[in-house]
Amino acid sequence: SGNSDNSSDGGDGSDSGSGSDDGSNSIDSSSSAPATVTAEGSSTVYPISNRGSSYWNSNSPASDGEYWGANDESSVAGWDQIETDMNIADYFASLYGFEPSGERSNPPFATRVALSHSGTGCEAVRDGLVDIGNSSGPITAELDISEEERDANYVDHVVGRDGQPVFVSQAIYDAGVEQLTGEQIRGIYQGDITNWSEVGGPDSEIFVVGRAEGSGTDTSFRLNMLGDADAPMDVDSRFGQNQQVQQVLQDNDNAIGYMALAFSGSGIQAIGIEFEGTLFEPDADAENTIFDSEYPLNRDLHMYTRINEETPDGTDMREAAFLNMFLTEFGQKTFVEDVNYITLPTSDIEAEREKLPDQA
Amino acid sequence: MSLTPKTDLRASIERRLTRTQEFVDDTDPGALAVVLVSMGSLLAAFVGFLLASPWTAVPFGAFLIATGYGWARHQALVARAVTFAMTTVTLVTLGLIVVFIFAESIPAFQYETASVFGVSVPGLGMFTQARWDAVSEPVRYSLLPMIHGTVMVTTIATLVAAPLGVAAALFIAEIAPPRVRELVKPGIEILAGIPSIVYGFIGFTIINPWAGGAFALNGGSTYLFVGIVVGLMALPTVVSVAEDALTSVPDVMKDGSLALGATDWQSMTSITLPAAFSGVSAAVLLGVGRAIGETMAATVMLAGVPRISEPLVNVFYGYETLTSLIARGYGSANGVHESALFAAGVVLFVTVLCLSIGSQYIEARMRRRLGGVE
Amino acid sequence: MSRATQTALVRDDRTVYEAVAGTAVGLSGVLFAVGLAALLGVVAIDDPVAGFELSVAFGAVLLALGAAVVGFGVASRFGYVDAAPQPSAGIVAAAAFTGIWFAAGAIVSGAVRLGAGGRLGVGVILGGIAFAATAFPREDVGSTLPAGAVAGLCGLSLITGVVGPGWKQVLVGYNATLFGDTVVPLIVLFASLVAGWSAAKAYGGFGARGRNVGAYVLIYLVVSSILAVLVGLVGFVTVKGLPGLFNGFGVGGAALISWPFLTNGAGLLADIAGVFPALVGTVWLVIGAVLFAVPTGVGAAVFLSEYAEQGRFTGAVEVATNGLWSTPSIVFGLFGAAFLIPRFGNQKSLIAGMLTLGFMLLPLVLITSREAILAVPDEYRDASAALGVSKWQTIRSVVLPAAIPGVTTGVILGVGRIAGETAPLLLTMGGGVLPAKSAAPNVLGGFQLSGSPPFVSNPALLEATSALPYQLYALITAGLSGNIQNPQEYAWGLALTLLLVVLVFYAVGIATRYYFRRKLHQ
Amino acid sequence: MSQTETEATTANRTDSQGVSTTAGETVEETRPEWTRYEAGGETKLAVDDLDVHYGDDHALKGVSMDIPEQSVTALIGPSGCGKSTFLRCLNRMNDRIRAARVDGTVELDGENIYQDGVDLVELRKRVGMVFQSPNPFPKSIRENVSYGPRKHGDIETGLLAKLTGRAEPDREEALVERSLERAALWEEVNDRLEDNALGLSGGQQQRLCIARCLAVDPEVILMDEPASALDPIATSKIEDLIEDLAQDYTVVVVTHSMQQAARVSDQTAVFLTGGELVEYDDTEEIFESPESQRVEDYISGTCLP
Amino acid sequence: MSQTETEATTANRTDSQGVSTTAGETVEETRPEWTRYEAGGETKLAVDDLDVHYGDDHALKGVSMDIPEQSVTALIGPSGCGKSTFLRCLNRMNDRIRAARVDGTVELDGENIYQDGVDLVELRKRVGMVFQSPNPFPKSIRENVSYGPRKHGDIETGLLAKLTGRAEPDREEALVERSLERAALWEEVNDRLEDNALGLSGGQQQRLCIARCLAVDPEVILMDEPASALDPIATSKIEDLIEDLAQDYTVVVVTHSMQQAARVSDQTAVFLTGGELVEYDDTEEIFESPESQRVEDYISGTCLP
Ligand SMILES: Nc1ncnc2c1ncn2[C@@H]1O[C@H](COP(=O)(O)OP(=O)(O)OP(=O)(O)O)[C@@H](O)[C@H]1O
Ligand SMILES: Nc1ncnc2c1ncn2[C@@H]1O[C@H](COP(=O)(O)OP(=O)(O)OP(=O)(O)O)[C@@H](O)[C@H]1O
Ligand SMILES: [Mg+2]
Ligand SMILES: [Mg+2]
Repeated sequence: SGNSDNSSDGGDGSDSGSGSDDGSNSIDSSSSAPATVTAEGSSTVYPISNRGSSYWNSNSPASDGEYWGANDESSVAGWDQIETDMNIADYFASLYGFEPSGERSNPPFATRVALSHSGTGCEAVRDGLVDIGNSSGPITAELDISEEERDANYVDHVVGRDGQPVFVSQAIYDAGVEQLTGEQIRGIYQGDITNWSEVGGPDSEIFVVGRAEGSGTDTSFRLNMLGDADAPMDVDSRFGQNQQVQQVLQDNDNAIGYMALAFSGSGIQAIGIEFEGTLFEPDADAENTIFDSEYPLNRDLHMYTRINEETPDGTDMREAAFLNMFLTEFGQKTFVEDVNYITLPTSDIEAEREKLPDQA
Repeated sequence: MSLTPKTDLRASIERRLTRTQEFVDDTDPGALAVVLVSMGSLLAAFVGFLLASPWTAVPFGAFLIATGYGWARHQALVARAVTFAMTTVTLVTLGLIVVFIFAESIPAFQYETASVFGVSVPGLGMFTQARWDAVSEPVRYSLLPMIHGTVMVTTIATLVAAPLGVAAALFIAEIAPPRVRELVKPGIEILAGIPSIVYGFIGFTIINPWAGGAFALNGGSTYLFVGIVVGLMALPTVVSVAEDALTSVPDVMKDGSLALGATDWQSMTSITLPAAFSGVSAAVLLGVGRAIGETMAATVMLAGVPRISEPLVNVFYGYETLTSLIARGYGSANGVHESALFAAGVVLFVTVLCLSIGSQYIEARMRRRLGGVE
Repeated sequence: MSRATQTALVRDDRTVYEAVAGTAVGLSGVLFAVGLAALLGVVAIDDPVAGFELSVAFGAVLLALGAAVVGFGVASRFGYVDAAPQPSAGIVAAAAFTGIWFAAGAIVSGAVRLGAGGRLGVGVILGGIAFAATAFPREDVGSTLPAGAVAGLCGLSLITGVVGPGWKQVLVGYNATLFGDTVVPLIVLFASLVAGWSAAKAYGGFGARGRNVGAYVLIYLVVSSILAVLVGLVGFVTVKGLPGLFNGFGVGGAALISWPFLTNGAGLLADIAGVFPALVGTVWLVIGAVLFAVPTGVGAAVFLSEYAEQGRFTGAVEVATNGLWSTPSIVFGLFGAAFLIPRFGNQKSLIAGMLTLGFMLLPLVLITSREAILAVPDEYRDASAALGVSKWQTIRSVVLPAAIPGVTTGVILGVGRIAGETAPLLLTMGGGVLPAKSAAPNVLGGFQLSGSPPFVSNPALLEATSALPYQLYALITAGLSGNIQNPQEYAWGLALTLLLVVLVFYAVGIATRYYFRRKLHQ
Repeated sequence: MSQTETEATTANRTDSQGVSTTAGETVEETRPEWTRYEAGGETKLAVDDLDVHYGDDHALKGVSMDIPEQSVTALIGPSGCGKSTFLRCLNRMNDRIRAARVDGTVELDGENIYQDGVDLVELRKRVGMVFQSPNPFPKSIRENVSYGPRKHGDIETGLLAKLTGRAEPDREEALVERSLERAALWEEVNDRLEDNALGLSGGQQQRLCIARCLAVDPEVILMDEPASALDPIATSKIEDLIEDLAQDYTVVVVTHSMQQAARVSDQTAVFLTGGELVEYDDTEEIFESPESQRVEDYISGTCLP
Repeated sequence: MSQTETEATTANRTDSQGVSTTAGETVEETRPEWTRYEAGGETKLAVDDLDVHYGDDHALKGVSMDIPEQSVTALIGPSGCGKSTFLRCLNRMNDRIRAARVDGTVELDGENIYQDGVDLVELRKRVGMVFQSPNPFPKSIRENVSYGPRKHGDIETGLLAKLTGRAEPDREEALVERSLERAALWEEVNDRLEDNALGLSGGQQQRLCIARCLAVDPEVILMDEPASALDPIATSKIEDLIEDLAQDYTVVVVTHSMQQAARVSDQTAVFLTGGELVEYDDTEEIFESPESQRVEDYISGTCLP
């Protein structure tokens, strides 16, 4: 791999990757080094955010070719639009006026992402505990605030989309259930349909899997699929996180479940869903796909920042430098598409970049 | 009749007062001052911490300094004061647990107020209907499904842990040859060390899928296997406490039986077990307490849906226990929902505390009874 | 006072009867073990054995065992052998067989589609017969006939294939199905237990001695099963975890030992993902909890056993500590979440985890220290007092040193227990799923002084931090969406690391206790 | 711990201080003939060359001795000389002590109880034992007495026996009465047979233990300092009882009191420190004209002149 | 438990069986003059009308007695008569027993040790005590001996003392040697002072306890059956030592052995059951011509004629 010359432990930034104290230790920054950017929240946004943070903290040089830049064998996606000889974090930080460090694993400032839930992330950014609140649902729903309040206090950075496909166990898929209508799914999740034979499958009970009550995914599924964020549901099992849902769908041969797109894997199959006559297929090459923004289960993945006295724009330079990384072709490809989420269309990227302060 | 205890009380208070007076008179005023400063600042630090004051560090620093100084100059008195403070910390901890989890659970209890005979009783609704739904209307926080789950898991766990545990305790205390005993005893103790999340990991990745297939279940979460796993976890507690009780039966009693030509088994069942009966039941109670409070295996193995299995004794489906409800829900819950989790904590805490006090009572009775033999 | 039965003082050397009975006991043991293996899927019940399916072979052996057991009883009844049966097998055996045969009756009649009433009726009839057969005849018949019949019935059902591979029974209403694959081993386990017990009684010549042997056989089976489970569990985790744990392990080279799994994080650039941050987190957790709980617990123990007058106060503290000891860990977690988190920056943090675990450790330390201090002989205290040494001096120089072994053992075992705790951390400490090496808390370097309250701060203590048990939980729930090559291997490696950390604490604790005990007794 | 000092005593002490202590002035050899004693009756227990080790500790050294039927044999000697060890060898209660190793033979009615295949239960039925401190079971007086016979199936009680009509309450009643009477306790407890035995006084408890032992109808009764925990009145009752029992049973009694040995026993065996049997003879002989100087010292030495 | 039986003994027993037991035939009154004894030397400890209750139990009844300086006073009497209780009153070790209540006065060099404000630490430094069974601390021999002086700050050791140059290893060395020599133990242990004291034999341990007591340099030494756990050789060493100590110290020793009392003590006090001091006189007087019949019975009665 790209860092074979490093001893295995030096590689992941043993010395100065992050930790609020590390900034002050780093060689060429003064004592007033920028603080670590912290983020927390939704497990759905976590893969994007965490991967971005890892890349940032690694501060790989442009000669790496695997994580950043290009070499003889490979170059990262979107590299042709960037073309710099700076390290990755150095480059994006310098766009907002930070001194590059020039060292691997030593970004101009560090980033850190914690995993919890959308609601927790929103609360944390509200209370000023973190810089960025990750949320898979709109903050208005999570914190129960009005849109005016939102606009007055938060800036909503959308970095990608989740298609939230519906999955079934491989055996069910093989038995012919390759698509369901919205009605049928609603029936299954509200306990009206309990046997696969009722929807053209084998004669076996349906094992209905949901996400934890109050999780962003659960809320948006109720909202988008069942019509109301408070819609009643009747499931056989609920799991706190996406991974468990995936595992259980694999372990059982009669299960149906929904989860973030990022968690598709072997042993489970995403199915097509027909809404009002339109069939959205999981296949990216199909006419209508679950990646389309028309797909009802499609939702934005947010990174909220807080407006306060110091940052009337809502986003300071550090946050902007970090967020901007996601809003490049490189970022969309590496942090969004590679973890199986839906990238933003170019126009949306432009709109999102507009929300950031001007580059230096 | 009511006079005697009162005078007793007054006398004891008076005695204590005079003793305090004497103590103050006898003690070096410097030492007394240091101790007063030290204890006062500790109290202030505690109050500051309770109020979440940023100034807490100041009295705490004062406490450290006063105590350090006192330790150098008046060690005996300071040591006494500090150890007393530490004793208080233990009591205060229990008190704080009670206060905080009760306080946090109040909104849920209020929300679930139900009336009986025209009197509205807060929290009654949690036990009189069976619906838990924190999202869709009507939002209800019944604890019954979780109590049912806890009872199921605990019952199965007890069925596993009690007979096996008592048998193993008998084996260790009475039957095993010394060599074997020296292997088995630490072995079973080590069993207590296996972290519950490791059990949970095995349960979730191995047992659940297997159970789903082996019994053609709709899913793989079962009270049966959660109960068995939890029973395994409670087993070492039962074994070690029961073994203590069995070995505390005086050898002369067992010898007496054997010398009459009774077999070992007869001596165990007719003499040792009856004599140690209280201790053994205390062991089982403690094991039950362990099982009730076991969290992680239940959390990762159960389905996480607050529902009562049908029929009630259906062990092939496992939905939710009090512990798993808290572990799973905490974080994504807020408002009354979060408060309801604390209410579940209150139910757990009170139940286990009762079991603990019960087993202590039983053990104390046994000690008294065996003590009477001598 | 004439002796009712005069038995020989010396039992003859092994008779044929005893030899056969002994063989039957052994056979039951083997059957039990193979049945267990079949239940765990080590062997399949349709595996061929000498041309038959395993389940048929099981049936044949069971049938033979049943016949043998009945034979033992009959042989004894008609006086062919030297045995000392009592007039009855006893109320316990009678109740047990009543229950067994009631259940058997209900199940069998259920299989032939009788209604609930019919099933109850058949059950009651069979149970009644079993009761009579056990209770009324002499012990040798009473404890063999019903047992032999159980084994025989089970054997027959297996031989004839009434129950066997491919058999299934839907449990109506329970939404579950029983399959031969699980039921056959269960039948074998059960029948071999019953037959083994009965044969053991016969081996012991019935009577008091026979009961002794019978009970011992059962207890030995139970204990060996427990040990088998223990060894199986630890062995299983070890086998699954070793590849992950030793991934990239090497001796020699730049560092003397390179053990990437333990020294790496799971960050982007790590060749081999490791658990370093969680390991460090666990270490700090333990240190924090010990720093809080040990002085407090030992101090309180000293006060309670040396200063306080034994009375209501000490009684209350005792009840409180025992209550705290058995309080579920998740309740401690709730408490930490409600009490500590708002006081430490309103977010999950290392120090909240430390203190929560400290609260859990406190009662354990207190209880063991108190025991250790009370175990210090009063002679030492008297001797010291008689030399004119003050109370505190005595405590410090005589009592505490003598109590140290007990305290140490208690602390180590307690630490083992909290090191594996997950539930409180879930609510109070959080942490990353796959933290990079840089996420390891730097507590020592983190202290900062400032001119404004609270004057001292340490960000490392105030951050969410990962620990081994929490990371394992997070892996189960949140998954392995990192750049980890072999996620399963990583997870099992983590489980093994956690298990080893905890077991090492336990082993050291137990060894310390043995060491001190031995030292004391020589 | 005082091993070395004790040895030193035996080896060096040449000059007695006028008051003779346990160890004699000069170490005498032990003559085999001193222990060869022909008792009147049949030999009930024949002990031959019995050695007992506790780990490395040699507690009994080659003891041989024949105990006659229907008589009282007293075992005396200083503390730690192995009296209890010897007694416990006679019904193999030493098997319960893990460190103990027994070599040699003990024959009960001509059958070696240390051979393979000995049924310990049967042995202990025939050789009963009463312990130093009374150890009744925490059950009623009646249950204490009927415990042995019940366990041996000699009398049946309980629900099942009642159901099958095999219960013999009368037989049990009779047995309990007979045993308690034999142990001189019936008078005192006949009105409270259902009371817990732990409520009895020490002396009554000890007699209850004897009754419990008698109920099993043993042939030999071993008693290890049966009166040491009792006050004088209770002691004298027990002593009377022992003399009485010798009419039917073979009684072996360990005692630390010379008077007791002198009063109740027919023959006396003297053990001395180190686990040797030094002298064994008619009780009168032993107390009046012991052969061995050490025994004489021991007997007189335990008292001020 | 045998309470009632014991009372019965005292009340009913009119006919002694030739062996007199603890309780005399008829209860005699106690005459005060029997205990009024004028010793030769100065009075070190003056006990006046001492009463001790354990809860409701009246363990010592109005005991008055003057203990002379630099002599050995023996306390004898049957078990439970209050000898230990009396002894523990002399350095207020009874304060450590919660149930105990002490009335009366004990004067040490004319100062009442039961008045308010008495410094117990100081008192116990001056009145040392040696217990029935040896109880060395589980520390090295040296540490055992220097324990008292160290705690009193008489010698300073330890890191801090070393750092500040106040450590006095030589003084400690000398003190340890002196104390051990005085206790007749130096010879035996001087080559292994750093060994754990628990590795010593019982007799050595007891002498170590005496040395530990001497190291504090008390004026009075109380000993409660100091040799009862020891074998004869060790006992005689301790006895020699006691006689020797009386040259410098005032020794009060409880013993259950008449011989011991006769051998080592200058004066003897006899307590009898019930907590009375019955007779107190020169040892020879007591053993040869006791005034009280009960004392005579007691002294001769503990033995077979
Ligand atoms: N369970 C045991 N383990 C090891 N050594 C033992 C054990 N029981 C006795 N001994 C040793 O065997 C020797 C004989 O002990 P035994 O109890 O037989 O003496 P005894 O004559 O009954 O003394 P006493 O009169 O004090 O009861 C002693 O040295 C004793 O220390
Ligand atoms: N700690 C105590 N609590 C209650 N009663 C006590 C206590 N110590 C002694 N006694 C009682 O006080 C009385 C005198 O006891 P003490 O120990 O002084 O007798 P003693 O003469 O030393 O006997 P021995 O020779 O057996 O040592 C006894 O009746 C005893 O039961
Ligand atoms: Mg003995
Ligand atoms: Mg005494």
